[in-house]
Amino acid sequence: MTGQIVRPYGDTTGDGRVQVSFTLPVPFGTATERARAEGAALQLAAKMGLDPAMVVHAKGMGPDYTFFIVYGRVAHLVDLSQVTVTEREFPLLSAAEVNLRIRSALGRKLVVVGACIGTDAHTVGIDAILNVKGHAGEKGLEYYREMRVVNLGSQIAVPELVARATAERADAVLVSQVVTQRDAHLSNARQMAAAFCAAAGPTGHRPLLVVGGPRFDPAAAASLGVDKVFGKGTTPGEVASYLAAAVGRAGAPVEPTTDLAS
Amino acid sequence: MTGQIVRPYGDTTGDGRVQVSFTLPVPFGTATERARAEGAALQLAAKMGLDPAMVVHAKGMGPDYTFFIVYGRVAHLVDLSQVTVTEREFPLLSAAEVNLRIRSALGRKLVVVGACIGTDAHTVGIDAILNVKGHAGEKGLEYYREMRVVNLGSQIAVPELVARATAERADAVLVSQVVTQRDAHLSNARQMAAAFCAAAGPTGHRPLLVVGGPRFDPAAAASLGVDKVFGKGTTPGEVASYLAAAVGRAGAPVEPTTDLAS
Amino acid sequence: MQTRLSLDPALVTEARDLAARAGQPIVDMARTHTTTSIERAVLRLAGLQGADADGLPWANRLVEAITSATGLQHGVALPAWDALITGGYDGLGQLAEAAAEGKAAFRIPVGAAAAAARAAAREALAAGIGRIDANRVQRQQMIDETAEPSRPWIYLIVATGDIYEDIPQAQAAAREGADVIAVIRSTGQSLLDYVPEGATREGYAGTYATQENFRLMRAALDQTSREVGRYIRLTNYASGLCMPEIAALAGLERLDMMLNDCMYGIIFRDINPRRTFIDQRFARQIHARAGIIINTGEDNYLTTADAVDAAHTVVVSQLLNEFFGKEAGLTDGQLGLGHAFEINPALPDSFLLELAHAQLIRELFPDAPLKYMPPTKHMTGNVFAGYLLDAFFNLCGVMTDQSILLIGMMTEGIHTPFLADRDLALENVRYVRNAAGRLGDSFVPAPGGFIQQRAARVLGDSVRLLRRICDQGLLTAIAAGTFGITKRPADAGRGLDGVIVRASGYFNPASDFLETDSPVAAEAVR
Amino acid sequence: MQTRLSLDPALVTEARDLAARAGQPIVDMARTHTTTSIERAVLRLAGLQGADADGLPWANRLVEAITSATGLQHGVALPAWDALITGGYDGLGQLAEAAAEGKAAFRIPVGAAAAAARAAAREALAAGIGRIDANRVQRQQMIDETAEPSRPWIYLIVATGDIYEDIPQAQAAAREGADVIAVIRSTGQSLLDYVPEGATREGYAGTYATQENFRLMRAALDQTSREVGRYIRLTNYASGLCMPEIAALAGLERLDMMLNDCMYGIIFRDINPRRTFIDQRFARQIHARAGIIINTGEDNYLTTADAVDAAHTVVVSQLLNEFFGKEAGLTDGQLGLGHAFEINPALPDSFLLELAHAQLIRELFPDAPLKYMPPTKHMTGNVFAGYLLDAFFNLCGVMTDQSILLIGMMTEGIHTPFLADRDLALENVRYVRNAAGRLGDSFVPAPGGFIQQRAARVLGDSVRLLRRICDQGLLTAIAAGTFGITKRPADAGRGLDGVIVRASGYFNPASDFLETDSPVAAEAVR
Ligand code: B12
Ligand code: B12
Ligand SMILES: Cc1ncc(COP(=O)(O)O)c(C=O)c1O
Ligand SMILES: Cc1ncc(COP(=O)(O)O)c(C=O)c1O
Repeated sequence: MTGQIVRPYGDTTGDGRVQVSFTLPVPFGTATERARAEGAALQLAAKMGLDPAMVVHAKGMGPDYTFFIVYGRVAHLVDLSQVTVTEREFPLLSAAEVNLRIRSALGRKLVVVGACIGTDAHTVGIDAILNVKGHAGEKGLEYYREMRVVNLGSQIAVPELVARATAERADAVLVSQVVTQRDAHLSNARQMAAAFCAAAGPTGHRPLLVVGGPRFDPAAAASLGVDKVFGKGTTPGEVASYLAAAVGRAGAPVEPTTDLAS
Repeated sequence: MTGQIVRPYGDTTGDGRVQVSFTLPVPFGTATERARAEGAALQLAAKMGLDPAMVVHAKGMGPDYTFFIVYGRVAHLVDLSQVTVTEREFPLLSAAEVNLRIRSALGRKLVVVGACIGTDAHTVGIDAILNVKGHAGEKGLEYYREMRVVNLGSQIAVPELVARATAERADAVLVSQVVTQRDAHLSNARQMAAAFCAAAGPTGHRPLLVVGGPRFDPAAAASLGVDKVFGKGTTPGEVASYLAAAVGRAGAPVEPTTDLAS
Repeated sequence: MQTRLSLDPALVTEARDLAARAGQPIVDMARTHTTTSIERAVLRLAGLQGADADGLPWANRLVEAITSATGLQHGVALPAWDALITGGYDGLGQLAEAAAEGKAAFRIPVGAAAAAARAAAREALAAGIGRIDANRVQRQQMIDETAEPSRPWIYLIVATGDIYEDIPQAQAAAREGADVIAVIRSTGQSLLDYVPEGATREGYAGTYATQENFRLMRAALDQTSREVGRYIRLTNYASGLCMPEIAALAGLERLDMMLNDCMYGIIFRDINPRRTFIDQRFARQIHARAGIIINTGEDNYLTTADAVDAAHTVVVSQLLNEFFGKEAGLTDGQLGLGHAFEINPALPDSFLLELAHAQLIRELFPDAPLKYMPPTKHMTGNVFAGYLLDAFFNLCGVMTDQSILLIGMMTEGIHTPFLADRDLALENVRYVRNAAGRLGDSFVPAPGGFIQQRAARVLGDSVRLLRRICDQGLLTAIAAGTFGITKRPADAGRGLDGVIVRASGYFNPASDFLETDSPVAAEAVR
Repeated sequence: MQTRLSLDPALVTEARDLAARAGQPIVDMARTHTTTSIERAVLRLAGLQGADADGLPWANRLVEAITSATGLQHGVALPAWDALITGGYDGLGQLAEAAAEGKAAFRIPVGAAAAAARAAAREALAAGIGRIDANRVQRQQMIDETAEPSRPWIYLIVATGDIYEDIPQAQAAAREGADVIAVIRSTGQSLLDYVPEGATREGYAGTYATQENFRLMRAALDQTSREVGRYIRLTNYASGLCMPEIAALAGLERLDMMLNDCMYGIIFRDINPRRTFIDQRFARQIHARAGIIINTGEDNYLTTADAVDAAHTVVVSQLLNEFFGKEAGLTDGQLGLGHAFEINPALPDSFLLELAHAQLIRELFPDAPLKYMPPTKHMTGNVFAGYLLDAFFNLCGVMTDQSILLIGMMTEGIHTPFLADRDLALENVRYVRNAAGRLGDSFVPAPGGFIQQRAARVLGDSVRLLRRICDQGLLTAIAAGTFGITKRPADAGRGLDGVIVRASGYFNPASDFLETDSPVAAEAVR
């Protein structure tokens, strides 16, 4: 085993121990049902690669479901050399640097329009990025002298967002999505991207599209049709730096891009 | 999906949701390390069949390890028709029936020798089976008129156990193993079985060998070289019924067997 | 209830007086206005059900038609029943269909025609109110037949989006110990200006509140109540643009508790403040009649504001909710004032601070069935830490004699609850209640010590804030971001176009019954 | 420490007097006997290290040789140092090798030869005791250099079986907040009649206690102590057949606490009662000198007996441990009396019962650094339930001012701790300590209420049991299964053959130093 190949660690290097819990729609009443339920749990554990696997807890929940906790050893190897880390493709800048970069690239303020779209009313995340108060000790985008921030708030329908962004001549549109049940965040993001695409018309010119929320995969920008995705724990400084890099690279006006290595 | 094929259930039928936690020997310090660690966790989750998978919690533990909690969906199907339930291969009897069966089969008391072997000092489990006081509301084997129980207690070396079992003319030897680290319970059980085998000599006659403990797989008797394995939550009545069936079937003297369907 | 804080009674009295002063102008506004949803609720109470082919309810269609024909300033009842009588329609449904097709004629009747319309309307409404009264009686019968759960009631949420997944999950939860089931609503519903129809399976992070979903769930829980020998209460949300209608449906389908706050929609759904205040008064009158316990939403403030800094805003809002609630006819026993365990767990002495807050509210509202909400904001993906925090919430709840405990989920930071999350959550509260339920007997905060000091400080801050609100007016205070640090000007937000100043001849037969406590059903409010 | 129980002081005094009466015959026995392990400990304190090719320590070989040659009734020192002087060996190691080959001659010297042997032995022992004294000074220096952790100390177990896995796990735990690290021993070690040698990697469910393992771990923790700015204590087990030797090694390698009970080996390892009582007195004398805090093992009784039924047996055993400990020179500050949170969590009011027990013990032993053990018996495979129960243990610990909290693992019912289990366990206790550490200030059991009644009852039962023990004798009581419902007759169990009646000329230079508190090192016991 080289340093690049690792296994889960319980209390001894290489022991491969993992914990798993799940519910199966199987009854856990009679002795036979219990044996069958545990067997079913072990079958699933085996399919997940646990060998040996130990059902350490099983509990019937009502007549039809059973909850299991399983510990076991997986033989899977984790090859660290195969982990693709999407390195931040832009440098982290101070507020002064961000402002400077925007001014020299645009010669005017960068216009940012933010919103929670669809029926999502979770504004704490987008406010953390936009409001002066900020997040994790960093001031929000409103604090940046060279940005003009229009925070539309929550529950903004996509057509309304497109209209306002156009009216404000937005350089960047920042959209938050927190509710993820039934993948609402993904479909809303795609719908938003499509609407801006449609609104752009033949020139294809549209604002930079940025989405964020705690359950987004930052690597999903392309699949959502947006320029950049921010996940949990994002700080305003990161977003500002990204925007500065995006305008800095292309010069005004902002061109959508997904490759901003600088 | 028929009733025989099920998937894990989070909050919607068929959603396939499972929870997994594990530690990887990877650092979680710098931003790059964190991204790499989460990537490693997702790689493992993918190998376990989680797709999509979400790292909902990651925490560095010291400079070298990271703990992860992951939720995700597995596509694995659980085929209930493939679950092999080892049905109890003997009927559950009352104490009176057990006594009757022993008397008619042996015409004398059944001699049971019990012990915690090796360095294991966990006697609560074997005492629960043997002592009059019993377990889960059932009296222990000492309570059965037609059994003579010799409880050797804990930390009994295998040679000593063989010697005492021979001296007592044991019909059945009941061994408990609770400590499982480094599979101590398995190697001790095998060692015990081998010793009785060796002591049996050419006739091959040896007492019935029964092992028990919370982490044994009841299906493992053959692989351990014993006649019967009892797992967590065993009650004395089950053990007594098993013993009665074993002697009842073969008549005296007891013949080792692994097939007691009655 | 034990008193443990030695609160200054003069300050408590002053706080209540200030709340009444701050609230009175709002009550005056509510008495002189109506809304589209109030008028639709009148029609629903009179039995109008169903929707057009696009799913728009007949109640909406009829109110729209009357709005264009006569305006709503006299209420919907006068023109509607006048049209019914003069047009010879076979009931409100037929009238609504005709109106939707533009075939019905409406006017504001006068004289004998008006008297006839009023009488017919009263008769129709008496049937609806009668059904609410009958449900109230039936609830009591069910309780007598099964049993009243002991306090604190264990309150659990189901939120699959699909009523047919919700039902078995709710039943499972009840079997494992839940006393109250709340069916969370789909994210978008509060902004809909109509109530969807029928059984629904397509909500996001919650299930649509519809009359049929109410009925299905109540029936399922009646069955489970009998099975477990305990009356399982059903809760939904009288909130959003259709607050009065949902309140009416809740009364008609024997729901038992309703989330119903005087300001939640304003702050967290950007619904117009006037619209909300007017709607909530009517909704509460129905709840009062139906014997429904309302749950207020002060807990939510602590998800956007800090639970220590903003502790007094919770108290102020509760005093306002109490004032508005009582004015609308609710008894103390129906005031499920909300608060929450939301202090940052990393803060030193956070649990002591929580105890101080929870005990303060307990002592300020000794007879209210307080609803205590679990940690949400500081719940992360670490489900073990979450399970622990929920246990301390449960402990705080039992130590300070809270009445209704909403049970926290260890996966709060991740997803809407899985079946197993709920089961584990119930194991958690069962342990705490069983093992430490009587710890309160030994909970004696030191005189002048940390806990008493903190409670006194929050009460003092509350009085100071109330004084300020009295000076500037409640609507101004809301516009300034006093609650949940969210600014909501009086003339912004959704639904203002549905607010109508009542004309002098305004007639609302439902209100008449509700305001005067007329004897449609004789059963006394318990 | 607050008093909360209004215990009857006369009953408390009576309990202590009875414990002294019950213990005195045992002390008399210990003063008149020695054991093979005590004699080996003398050699180890004099610097004898190493083992033969089979791994049997030279200390064992030498004691065996002397036993066959002269018997041990005069102690090992007289014949050993006499042989050293007369045989011209270059130290004990050479002598042991010669003895093992049967080449050394031994006798009981008399007159001048005896005096010479005694003097030489004293000199050799002075060096060993001096090293213990120096370690004690060094411990204090380390504490001054880093810091004394605040109480309760967080005590964690590592148990991989491999010292090289144990070390990083211990360091990780310390970084996350552990104040005390205990390296659990391999299952078999207590039955070995010798102490293994060297660094070991092959233990089962624990790591062998060896001098080298002690040294490696103490060095690693010194490094971590400096890193975290807090002195991390190291604990091991002076228990089993080699109790006196392990105690000596602990003193020599600057361990800080030792599990050392007067009866644990008897009840849970089937070691002969006389052997254990004689060994423990010598071991405690060394601990006293070394400034080591002992941890007693009453918690274990509650794994075989019921925690409610047998609560008084814990108190009785603690009073006996206190008596024996003080007689051996330990101060109150070194008496880490053990008890545990083991009541069935399904029992109503189980947490209140736990509070009553924990508070009772706190008030009975106000100056002892009580060691409080987490739930083990009722921990199942449900790790969430386990995490919750551990939290309530932590809470009980802080509410009743326990001194040392052994941190429970959510996986207690499954396996020896994983790295992450320990980390999560530390998060648990950190939350409880930080959030509710001062809840004790508001913990005032009602006079005559449930908690006070329960405490009084347990104290009463303890006095009754002590009276019975005084009547029948402690050894008889043990034989009858009084502790841990396990019967251990005085003449059964392992190691009785290693018990020797002292002859009148018995000489033990270590005991001489220890009993008389001779001034090898002048530093005062703190
Ligand atoms: C606060 C809160 C609320 C508040 C919201 C108040 C407000 N004005 O925002 C209230 C109480 C109103 C509320 C209501 C509901 N909530 Co809510 N709520 C939460 C809670 C407790 C915290 C969310 C939060 O504020 N996090 C703090 C912020 C700072 O973090 P963040 O959002 O992740 O943002 C960061 C990053 O993600 C990123 N980011 C986020 N957005 C963006 C955008 C851009 C452009 C960028 C660059 C970055 C970025 O940067 C931020 C800073 O680092 C979570 C549970 C939890 N502990 O997470 C549930 C939760 C989000 N709510 C949930 C639900 C279901 C609801 C309801 C729908 C329930 C109902 N049916 O009634 C309602 C309705 C709301 C609606 N219509 O959307 C679910 C969502 C489940 C899911 N995964 O789908 C959660 C997870 C709770 C649960 N487990 O059920 N909620
Ligand atoms: C009680 C206990 C002790 C007591 C034992 C007292 C005694 N006289 O038995 C004391 C305190 C002495 C103790 C000590 C140690 N313990 Co211990 N102990 C436990 C504990 C808390 C409960 C075990 C128990 O009594 N269960 C109750 C009985 C009734 O259940 P059971 O054993 O499963 O038995 C049932 C079935 O399995 C079956 N069964 C069992 N045996 C047999 C035999 C037959 C023939 C049959 C038919 C059926 C049968 O029937 C029984 C009734 O249903 C567990 C943790 C836990 N919660 O499980 C740790 C645990 C077993 N101990 C453990 C360890 C490591 C130790 C030590 C080795 C630690 C150390 N290094 O010092 C020591 C040393 C003991 C030794 N040399 O073996 C580990 C084992 C880890 C592992 N999986 O390998 C555990 C799991 C704790 C942990 N997580 O670390 N322990
Ligand atoms: C008081 C109150 N009303 C209503 C709701 C539900 O919101 P909606 O009206 O969007 O369904 C909540 C959510 O928790 C609430 O606390
Ligand atoms: C007091 C006491 N001594 C010793 C031990 C350890 O046992 P052993 O001596 O077998 O290592 C324990 C185990 O928990 C204990 O509690």
